[in-house]
Parts: sequence; structure tokens; C-alpha cells
Amino acid sequence: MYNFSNLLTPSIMFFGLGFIAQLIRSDLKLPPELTKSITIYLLLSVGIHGGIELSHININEAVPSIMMAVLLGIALPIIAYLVIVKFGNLDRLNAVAIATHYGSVSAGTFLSALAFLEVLHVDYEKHPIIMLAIMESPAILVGLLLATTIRKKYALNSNVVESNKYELIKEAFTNGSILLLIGGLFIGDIATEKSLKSILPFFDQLFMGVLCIFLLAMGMEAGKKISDFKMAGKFLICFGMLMPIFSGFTGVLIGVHILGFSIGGATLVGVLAASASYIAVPPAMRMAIPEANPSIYLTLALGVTFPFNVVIGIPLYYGFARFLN
Amino acid sequence: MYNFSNLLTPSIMFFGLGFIAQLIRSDLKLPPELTKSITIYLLLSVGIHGGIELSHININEAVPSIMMAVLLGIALPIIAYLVIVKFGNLDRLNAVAIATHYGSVSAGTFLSALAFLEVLHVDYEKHPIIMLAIMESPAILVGLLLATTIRKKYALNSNVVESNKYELIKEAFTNGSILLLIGGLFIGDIATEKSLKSILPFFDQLFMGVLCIFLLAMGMEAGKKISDFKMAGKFLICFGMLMPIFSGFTGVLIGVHILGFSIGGATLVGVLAASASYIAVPPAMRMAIPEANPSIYLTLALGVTFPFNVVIGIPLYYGFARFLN
Amino acid sequence: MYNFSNLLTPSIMFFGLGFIAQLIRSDLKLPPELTKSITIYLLLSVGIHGGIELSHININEAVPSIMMAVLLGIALPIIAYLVIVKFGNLDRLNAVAIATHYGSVSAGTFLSALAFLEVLHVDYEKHPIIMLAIMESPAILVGLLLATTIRKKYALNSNVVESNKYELIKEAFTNGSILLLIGGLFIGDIATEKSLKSILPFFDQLFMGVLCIFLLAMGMEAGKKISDFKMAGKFLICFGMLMPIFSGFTGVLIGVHILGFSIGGATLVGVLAASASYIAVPPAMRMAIPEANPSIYLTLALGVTFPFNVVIGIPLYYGFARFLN
Amino acid sequence: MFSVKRIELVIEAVEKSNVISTLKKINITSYTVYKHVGGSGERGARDELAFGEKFENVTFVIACPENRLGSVIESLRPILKSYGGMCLVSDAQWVIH
Amino acid sequence: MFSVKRIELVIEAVEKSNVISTLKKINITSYTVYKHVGGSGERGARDELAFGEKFENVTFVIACPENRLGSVIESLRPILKSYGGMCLVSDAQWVIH
Amino acid sequence: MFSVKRIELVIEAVEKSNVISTLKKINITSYTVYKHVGGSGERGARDELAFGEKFENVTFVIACPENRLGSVIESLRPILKSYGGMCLVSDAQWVIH
Ligand SMILES: Nc1ncnc2c1ncn2[C@@H]1O[C@H](COP(=O)(O)O)[C@@H](O)[C@H]1O
Ligand SMILES: Nc1ncnc2c1ncn2[C@@H]1O[C@H](COP(=O)(O)O)[C@@H](O)[C@H]1O
Ligand SMILES: Nc1ncnc2c1ncn2[C@@H]1O[C@H](COP(=O)(O)O)[C@@H](O)[C@H]1O
Ligand code: NA
Ligand code: NA
Ligand code: NA
Repeated sequence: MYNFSNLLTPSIMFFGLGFIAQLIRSDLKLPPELTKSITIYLLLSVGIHGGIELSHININEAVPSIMMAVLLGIALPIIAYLVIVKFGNLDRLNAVAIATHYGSVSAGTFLSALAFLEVLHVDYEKHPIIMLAIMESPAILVGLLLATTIRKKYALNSNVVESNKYELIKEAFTNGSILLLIGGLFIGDIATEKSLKSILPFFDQLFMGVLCIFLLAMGMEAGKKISDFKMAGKFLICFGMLMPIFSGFTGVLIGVHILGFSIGGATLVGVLAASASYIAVPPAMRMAIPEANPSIYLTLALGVTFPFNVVIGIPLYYGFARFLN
Repeated sequence: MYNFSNLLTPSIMFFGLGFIAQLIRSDLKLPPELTKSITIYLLLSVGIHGGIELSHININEAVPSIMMAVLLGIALPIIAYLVIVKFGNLDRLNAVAIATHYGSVSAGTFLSALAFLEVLHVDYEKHPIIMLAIMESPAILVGLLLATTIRKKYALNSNVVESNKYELIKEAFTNGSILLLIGGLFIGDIATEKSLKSILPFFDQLFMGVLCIFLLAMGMEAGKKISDFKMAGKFLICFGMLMPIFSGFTGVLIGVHILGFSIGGATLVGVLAASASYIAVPPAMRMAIPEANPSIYLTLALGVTFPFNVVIGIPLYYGFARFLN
Repeated sequence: MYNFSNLLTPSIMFFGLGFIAQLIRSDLKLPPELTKSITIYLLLSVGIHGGIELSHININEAVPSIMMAVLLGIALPIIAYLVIVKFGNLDRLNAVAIATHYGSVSAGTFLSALAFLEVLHVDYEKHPIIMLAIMESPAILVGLLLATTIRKKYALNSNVVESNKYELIKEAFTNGSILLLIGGLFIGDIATEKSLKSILPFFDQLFMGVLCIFLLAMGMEAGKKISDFKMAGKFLICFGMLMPIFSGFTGVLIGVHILGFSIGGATLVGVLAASASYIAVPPAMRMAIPEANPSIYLTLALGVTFPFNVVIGIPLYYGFARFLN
Repeated sequence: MFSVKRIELVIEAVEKSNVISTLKKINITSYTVYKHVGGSGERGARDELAFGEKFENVTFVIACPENRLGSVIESLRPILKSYGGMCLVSDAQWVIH
Repeated sequence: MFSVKRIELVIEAVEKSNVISTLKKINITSYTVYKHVGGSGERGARDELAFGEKFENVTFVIACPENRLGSVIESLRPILKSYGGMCLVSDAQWVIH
Repeated sequence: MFSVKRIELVIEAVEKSNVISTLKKINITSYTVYKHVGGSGERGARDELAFGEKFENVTFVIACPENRLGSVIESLRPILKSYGGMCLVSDAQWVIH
């Protein structure tokens, strides 16, 4: 059976290194431009990688995955919202803002899962890469809708200019990460294998190494946020760990029973469901719900759920997928 | 015969991705430091690559190429200037500033041409790499001379301090891109093959992949400039596409008939002649001819001529080179 | 015997290119973020590389190297301080600040030495990598102690808040470079070979190429500092070249006779002893001894000793190590 | 030299283009912008994040004639209201060139 | 609008966290920070170095009520004494939002 | 505290070294510099480009005694004339340390 020695894979250890660097207040700093550049590289690489595989399959086969992606993106933030409003004592707009993060996805968590499967030599379907691209947006729309409804129902006065809303919807679909992923998928799919060969040493062979630097940076970000932990309060910390377990298991179930994926593919669907966005959603919520407190949702997504998923969640969802198969 | 499926090479597709990202106003941003770093890498790599090849040939063989490079660098800006003054209705100083860009070269266009030839598996002489290094500067001197003459002739009052001029001439030769190219050529030429071996995984194998990111950035820059298109006016847009065709064909003719190059080498000479500088010349013109409007020449070089060359020009010059051989 | 054609290795030539770029006042600029990113990469790579090797040996074997590292880190700054006070006419606090730099180490010099040995195909022990991590700190503590003693003895009034001191000591041990090195060592040591395989294309194969860019940057920094040369004065310039020769030979002697290293390993110990810190120590001294002039110690470490070591010192220590074996 | 009002507006980066277009509407097309500005205020600390660059400030400095001050401030106020920030006004002399 | 004092403090980057905690002690938690600031003064030129980012300046801009000015300045003075820098004070109007 | 003039000069980045040497000629060696400054004015928008960093602004802040103001401005004016930019002068108090 699966044992926890996988905590000793280079990628997790790099995450830990960054985390520790922050805890002991080392002066280690990665230039933000480096982290941004690496993110660009990783998204393109994942896209290209997926695109190459997709060029071998039929487009119709992807339809069920796409539908499930949209479904999860709509259902999860609503469930999360109801849970927070019922059990936590936050006002409704903060609840929406937080819930939205859990309906969207985190590419960083997804990449960590790829590294995890790679080390265990577990194969996986490529459809989850398309799902990753799709799942960034629907939750944002749901969040917007919820916020508008709440404001109307409770007659809350809002300073948010109406025109902002259309801009936000546009942004949910033209956002840089999605573009890079879809662009990569497209290029990997369309370009001939011969012409791709010359770019693979860069986009393929370096992938796992670059991912380590990314996880180093992620570890540092998570470590930074950990100090804001207490301000999140007990309820939210529990929520930040139980919500992903619930979503992750739901995702794995869908992966196995509805999409018929292998262990690897189902794990990835679980990870998508479980992960909380910390790149695309926070600025969208900042614009859409200025009344909500950014420190809370940033701390939860980056300081609680992300490290939880990387260290505990991914092996858990994988274990569950194995159990179901 | 050549068919346009080459539009589907990864490098062109990355260019297109950047262009589209800009058109749909995605929030995708590449950190400027990343683009600068990549440019440094590409120039060094091209240099080293050329230097290794040059270490096999006799230095005297390079003399004709060097002479042609200087000749093109002097003749093209003069021709461009005469055309603009005759057919456009711009003042003379703006005309000089624009013309100078067309006498100099664009490393980005040259690199795209290398990617193009690579995909078609077409070999090429390495002399054009030396020509690339040489052709950045002469046009700037010609531009300076023209501007001074015009100012004297038309008794234009100039605020340009005389001392600036010498600084400019110095800069035309100590400019960073030239230094990296020549430095790379020199290192590739002098270092023993054994000692180069350890650095080639970095400078050689990654080249095409990194070039893709560069072209992504170029696509975005071109897309940004496209919105300034209308301000250039019809005449200048035509000029920005017809001038490179004229220069490109001249370059190919010189490549084939005077330098005796193969199809690949002649294509590259054509590309050098056709390309318009957007890195070295704009700031030089900003200093030398502050009366001219930077928006015009930046838009032309980056928004019209660069994308024209990448998408249409390069295959065109290549087709012409094939036709002549 | 060793001949000076090694000056023509790519790494040294890149250093020279950077130096020349600065001398002819080229506008070449590397984005500081690039240099910082490269430094991060190199430290991690060296660490991982060392860690993999260390996983094959017994930890007890490392004890003598660690002890020698601490010894050198304590003894060298004291010797340097005495020499400066005796022969130079600087005040005592400036003397301490300078001396501290020579007791600590420069990762850049160490990396240049690795490149040097690589080209000559000389093998080396991996213990010096641990020594590199250890030797950054002790000298800073010695410097702090010396400064406190001097201030007390000469009843100098200091504005340095006492609490700063503990912060400084903490920083000496949580400093980013050390963390990356030790983190890399640890990861390379602990992770299974199988799991490391996927990250080696990035961390191993690219190493020498990336190092070239690093040395290009170092050459530029050294070239910048050279113009401050005259302000250092004759005594300090001599000190900046004789001190490393003395320390370097001492280091080689220790390497050969006490640690029983091969020629390669002993050369590296010599290089560690000879090198002067220009990353960790300058800001520490700026905080600990604000009375001292940063221009002097930065110029000496970066403008005199670093280029001296790269061009003359490393071959010299290597020659001495060969002579002793 | 003539007298102008110097407006210094510190605002969340995400509002940058909003401010620019708001200024354009009242015909203010001259301003200076500082990016990557950190800060702290009622809405907590803002600093460059490694991921995304949207939780930091930008600073606009606008020099305008005294009689335009009112309209500039009125047009900026709604933005300040929703997203917070700081707006300082002081007197300065514009050096004619 | 009401009157405030605008404090502009240029100081070596290494002192950034020191300034922040000093301000916190006297209950000043609102300020704006500019990083990567170059400069030149009695202690020579300061500019971003390729290695380490500790020899450059940061600028703090603090708007505070007139009656807090004294305590802010007194708490910052020791830092200015050891590490140099510049501290300017001027009058400004705070736009209420 | 004593009174000084605060000069705030926004100018195209390419002129940075020119300004520094011009100031040096009249013995002004103390100033603060902000790089990568964007802006918009009569000469269009200026912002960091991905290629080359020469079409953006830098800002100099110079605090000088009142009696030096005239000479500083006169020496900077020719640069402002050719390349545009903004130069604001205001009153400030220098905190003695
Ligand atoms: N009193 C102040 N002095 C200087 N900057 C301030 C002040 N108040 C707010 N700011 C700036 O405005 C931004 C937003 O402020 P707030 O909306 O109060 O969080 C902060 O991040 C600071 O950069
Ligand atoms: N007169 C001045 N005008 C503007 N900035 C100054 C002035 N004096 C000092 N500075 C700034 O304060 C920093 C430290 O000054 P100093 O301690 O005099 O070296 C310098 O690097 C400048 O950025
Ligand atoms: N009224 C103004 N307020 C603030 N900044 C200005 C103003 N006018 C010009 N500038 C700055 O000075 C630069 C050059 O101005 P100009 O020469 O008018 O294009 C602009 O890019 C702005 O950064
Ligand atoms: Na999710
Ligand atoms: Na040309
Ligand atoms: Na040493």
C-alpha cells in the first residue's frame, strides 16, 4: 500500500524548505518576477504536454469531463457558501468571497499532484488538464451572482459600479493563466510532432526541476500566511481542511464512477475539486466584493488549504482513488 | 513547393498566442525582466552557435559578407528616407527617424527566420550572424548625418547638444545586443570544443523552446501597438509592408548572386535587409532627433513591419530564394 | 604542467566579456532579478549535487572538514584585522569591517573554481560544499565581537542599538544563501535516486551554462567597481591580492595535510579560505558597524579580490595543491 | 513659475486603469504614475505578492491648476470610497520650460 | 479636506522593518512605502546592486495629524542618526472619502 | 527643522545620467531617484516597455536651501526644454538628525 515516504520527494521537500525559510524568518527572497516567469512556463508546459496527448484522442471523448468541470465549478461554491453561513459566524458577503475560492482551482496544487503521480510512476488521463482550464471561471460567476442576490435581499448599499461586473465576467474568461493553458493545449494539439521536437527539451525535460523552484516559492508564501492563521479563527481553519476533503472525495468519485478514469486521472479530478484558487479569484473578489476582507480569504486559500492539500490531501485523494478501483 | 502550413510551427503559434492575448485584452503579462533575460540568452546563444561554426572556416571568407552588411546598412536608410519624403507628407526629421529603423536590423525577426528554417530542415551559412552584429550600427550613423544636414539646410533650431552626438556614435558600437552577439561569436570561436560541451545543454538544446517564449512576448508587443495603427496613417502602413518587401528581395538577390549563399543563407540576408530595428534604434533616435514622434516609429517597426515579416515576409523571402536557386 | 590556456574556458571568457562591457561603458544591463534568480539556482544545484554525493558517505567523515571550516572562519578575520591595523592607516572599525569579509566566503568564487576543475576534468571531494555553507557565518560573529571590544576599549560612542546584535547573529545563520545550500544538500542526500532523476536535467545539465551567465554578471559588477579602485589606495589593493594568496595557500595546506584531500578538494579548500564575501557580509557590516565606509569594503571584495581570485588565484591554488601532492 | 495644486493619490493597483479613464473624462491627461508601491492603512498591509500583482498600490501624482482641483477630486472620490487609499493635496510651483 | 502633515522619509532599505515597527509602537499603522529607491547623499550613491538588495533606499510617506508630528519625528530620529537618510515635512490637505 | 525647497523633477529615463552630471556641476550631490516611473503628458504615455527600458520616466527629488533653488532650476531647464517632463517646487521642513 501507499506509504508516506512520498513526503520525501524533491518537490515536497522544496515546499518544506520554503516553508521553513519563512518560519525561521530567513532573509531568503525569490524575486517575484522569477515566480511569475516560472508560473508562465509551467502553465505553458502543462498545456503543451496535455495537447500532445489530446492530439491522439477524439474531441467528443472530452465532453463528459467538460460537463463535470462546469458542474463542480457551480456546485462547490454554493455548497461552501451554505456551510460557512450555517456554521460560521461571518457576514454573508465574506462567506461568498471565501466560498468562491473553493469552487475555483489552483494550478499549483494540480502541478504538485502531477509531481506526486510522476514519482509513483502512476499514469493519468489528460482530460483533467482541460478541466483545470475550465474550472477557473464558473465559480467566479456564481460568486458574482450570489453577491448580487445577497445585496438585493438584504438591501445592502454597494459602491461597486455596475459596469465593473461585465469587466469581471470578461476577466474570468480572458485571464492570463487560462490563456496560457489553453494556448499550450492548442499548440501541443495542432503542431506536428516533428516541429514540436525542438521545443521539448525546454518544455518537457526541465519541467520537474522548474516545478521544484515553484514549490519553494509556494512554501514561502504559505509560510508567510501562516502567521495570519490565528486571525482566521478556529472555524475557518477547520473549514479550510474539511471542505477540500469533502470536495476531493466527491471529485474522485466523479472521476472513477462518472468519467471512468484510472486511479491517476481520478486523483487529479479530486485534486481539482479540492483545491482553492489563490491567483485568479482573490483579485476578482477584491473587485466584486470590496466589502469582504482580503486577509481572510488569502490566508485560508494560501495558508491553510494549499499546504493541507500538498502535504496531506493529494496522498489522501490518491488513496481513495486506489480504494475505489 | 512551399506551403503555408508553416504557419503552424510552434514559434509562429506562440507569436499568435501573444497577439491574441493582447487583442482580447487578457490580463496576461510577461515580466519585462523575463523578456530582457530571454533576449540576453538568445543573443548569446546565436552568437555561440555561429562562433562554433565560424571556428571551422577561414576569416577571409567573411569579408564579402561584412562589406555587404555595411553597404546595406548605408543604402537602405537613404532609400527609405527618399521614399518617405517623396510620397509621404511627413516632415523631414520624422522621415529620417523612421528611415533609420529600416536600415538597421531586428534580432527578433532574424531569430524567427532561424526557427522557420529549422522546421523546414533547411541549412544556412553562418555569415549572416556576423552581418546581424554589424548591421545594427551603420544606419544610426547615416541617420545622424542626415539629421544634421537637414537641420543645417533648413536652418532648424535644435536643442540637441553637440556632445550628445559623440555619445550616440559611441553607443551605436557599444550597445548591449551587439556586445552579446560578438561576445558569443568570439567565445564560440575561441573556446575548445571540449570545454564548450558542458555549456551546450543550456545554450543549444533550450534555444528553440526559449525562442517560443520570446515570440510570445513579441506577439504581445505587436498586439499592443496594433491599436496605434490608425495613427500611423495609410501611407505609413503601406510603407511598413512594401519597404521590407523591397529590401528583403534586394537582400536575397545579394545573398544569392553576390555572396553565393545557399537558399537558407540567402533567406537570412533577405530577412536582415527587410527587418526594422525596434530595440537599438528607437532610443538612439529619441536622443538624436527629439523633434520626431516616437509613437510613429515605434508603431511602424513593432506594430507593422515586425508582424508582417514574421508571418508573411520570411516565407516570401524564402520562396524568392528558392526561385532564384 | 598546467598552462594558462584555461583562461580560455567559456566561464572565464564570460567573466571577461562582462568586465569589458563595463570598461567600454556599454549599455548592457542584466536585470538584477535575473542575477538573483541565477544565484538561487546555482546554490540549490551545488547543494543538490553535493547532497547526492554525500548520501554515499558516512556523516562522521565530515567532522574534520566542519571543524576546519569553523577554525578558518575564526582565524582568518583576526589575522586580516591585525595585518590591516599594523600596516594600513585605517581606523580600527574600518579595519574590522574589511577583515570580516576575508574571513567569510564567496559562493561565486567557489563556483568559478568548480568550473575550472570541471574543464580540467579534475575530481574533488564534496566536503568543501558543506564547508562553504558553514564558513559564511563565523567571521561575522568574530567581526561583531571585535567591533564591540574596540568600541569599549576606545570608548567610542555607538548608535548601534544593542538589540540589533541579536538580530545580526540570527541573520548570520538564517541567511538565504546558506539556507539554499543546506536545503539543497539535504534534499540531494535524503531523496531517493529515482525521484531525483526527473529534476536532474534542470539542476545538473544546465549548471555550467547558467554559471556562464552568472560570471557575465560578476564580470560586470567587478568592472563597475574597478573605477572606485583608486579610492581604495595602494595599501588596500595590495592587501586585496596578498591576503587571498596567504589564506589560499593556508587553505590548500589544510586541505592536503590535515583533511587528506585530493588535488581538487584541496584546491577548493584553498579557494574557500582565499575568497572574500560580497553578498552576506556587506549588509551585515552595514548594520553592525555603520561607522565604516561601505565603498571601501565593497570595492575591495568585489573589485579587487574577486577578479584576482577568478583569474589568478584559482589556478595558483590549484598549482600549489598539485605541487604538494 | 506658476502656482499649481499637487495631488498625490495612493490607490490599489487594480484601480489604475479606472483612475486613468476617469481622469481622461475630465480632460486630465497629464500625470505621473508609480507602480509597485507598498503600504498599510485601514485595509491592512499591501505589498507585492509573489503571485499576481494586484494587491499592491500605485501612486498618481497630478499637477493641475487650482481651478481644476475640485473636479479632479470629485471624480476620484467614488473610487476612493469603494477601494480605500489616500489622497493628499498640496501647493507647488510649476517650473515653466 | 482637513490639514495634515506629510512626512517623507528616505532611508536605507535595511531599515525598512525597523521603521515599520517603530511607527507601530507609537500607533502609526498607516503609511505608504516606495521600494528600490536610488539616491545620493553624504554617504555616497545608493543604487540597486545586482547582488543583494540591501544598499538601496526605501521611501516612507506618512500623512498624520499635526499633533502627532512631534512624536513621529522623535521616534524616527535615532534611526536617521545611525544610518543617514532624509526626512522632509510639509503641509497637505487630506481629501476625505 | 529648517526650511528647504523640495524640487520634484519627472523626466525621461534616458536623461538620468545627464541630470546627475548637471547637478554635480553646480555641486548638488544629494538627491533621491525613483526609477521605472510611468506617466502621461504632452509627449504621450510613457510606460515600461518589454524591450529596452528607455521610454519611461525617472523622478528626482532634491531638497535644497532656498538660495540654491535658482541655480538648480536654471541648470535643469535646458534638459526639460528638449525632452519634456515636469518640475514642481514646494516648501518643506528638513528634519535635522
Ligand atoms: N495616513 C496615511 N499615510 C500614508 N499613506 C496612507 C495613509 N493612509 C492610507 N495610506 C495609503 O493608502 C493605502 C490604502 O489605505 P487604506 O484604504 O486606509 O487601507 C495604504 O496601503 C497606504 O499605502
Ligand atoms: N538633499 C537631499 N535631497 C534629496 N534626497 C536626499 C538628500 N539628502 C539625502 N537624500 C537621500 O537620503 C539618502 C541618504 O542620505 P545620506 O545619509 O546623506 O547619504 C540618499 O541616498 C538620498 O536618497
Ligand atoms: N501635469 C502633470 N502632472 C503630473 N505629471 C506630469 C504632468 N505633466 C507631465 N508630467 C510627467 O512628465 C512626463 C513628461 O511630460 P511631457 O513632456 O508633458 O510628455 C510625463 O510622462 C509625466 O510623467
Ligand atoms: Na476547487
Ligand atoms: Na533592415
Ligand atoms: Na575567506
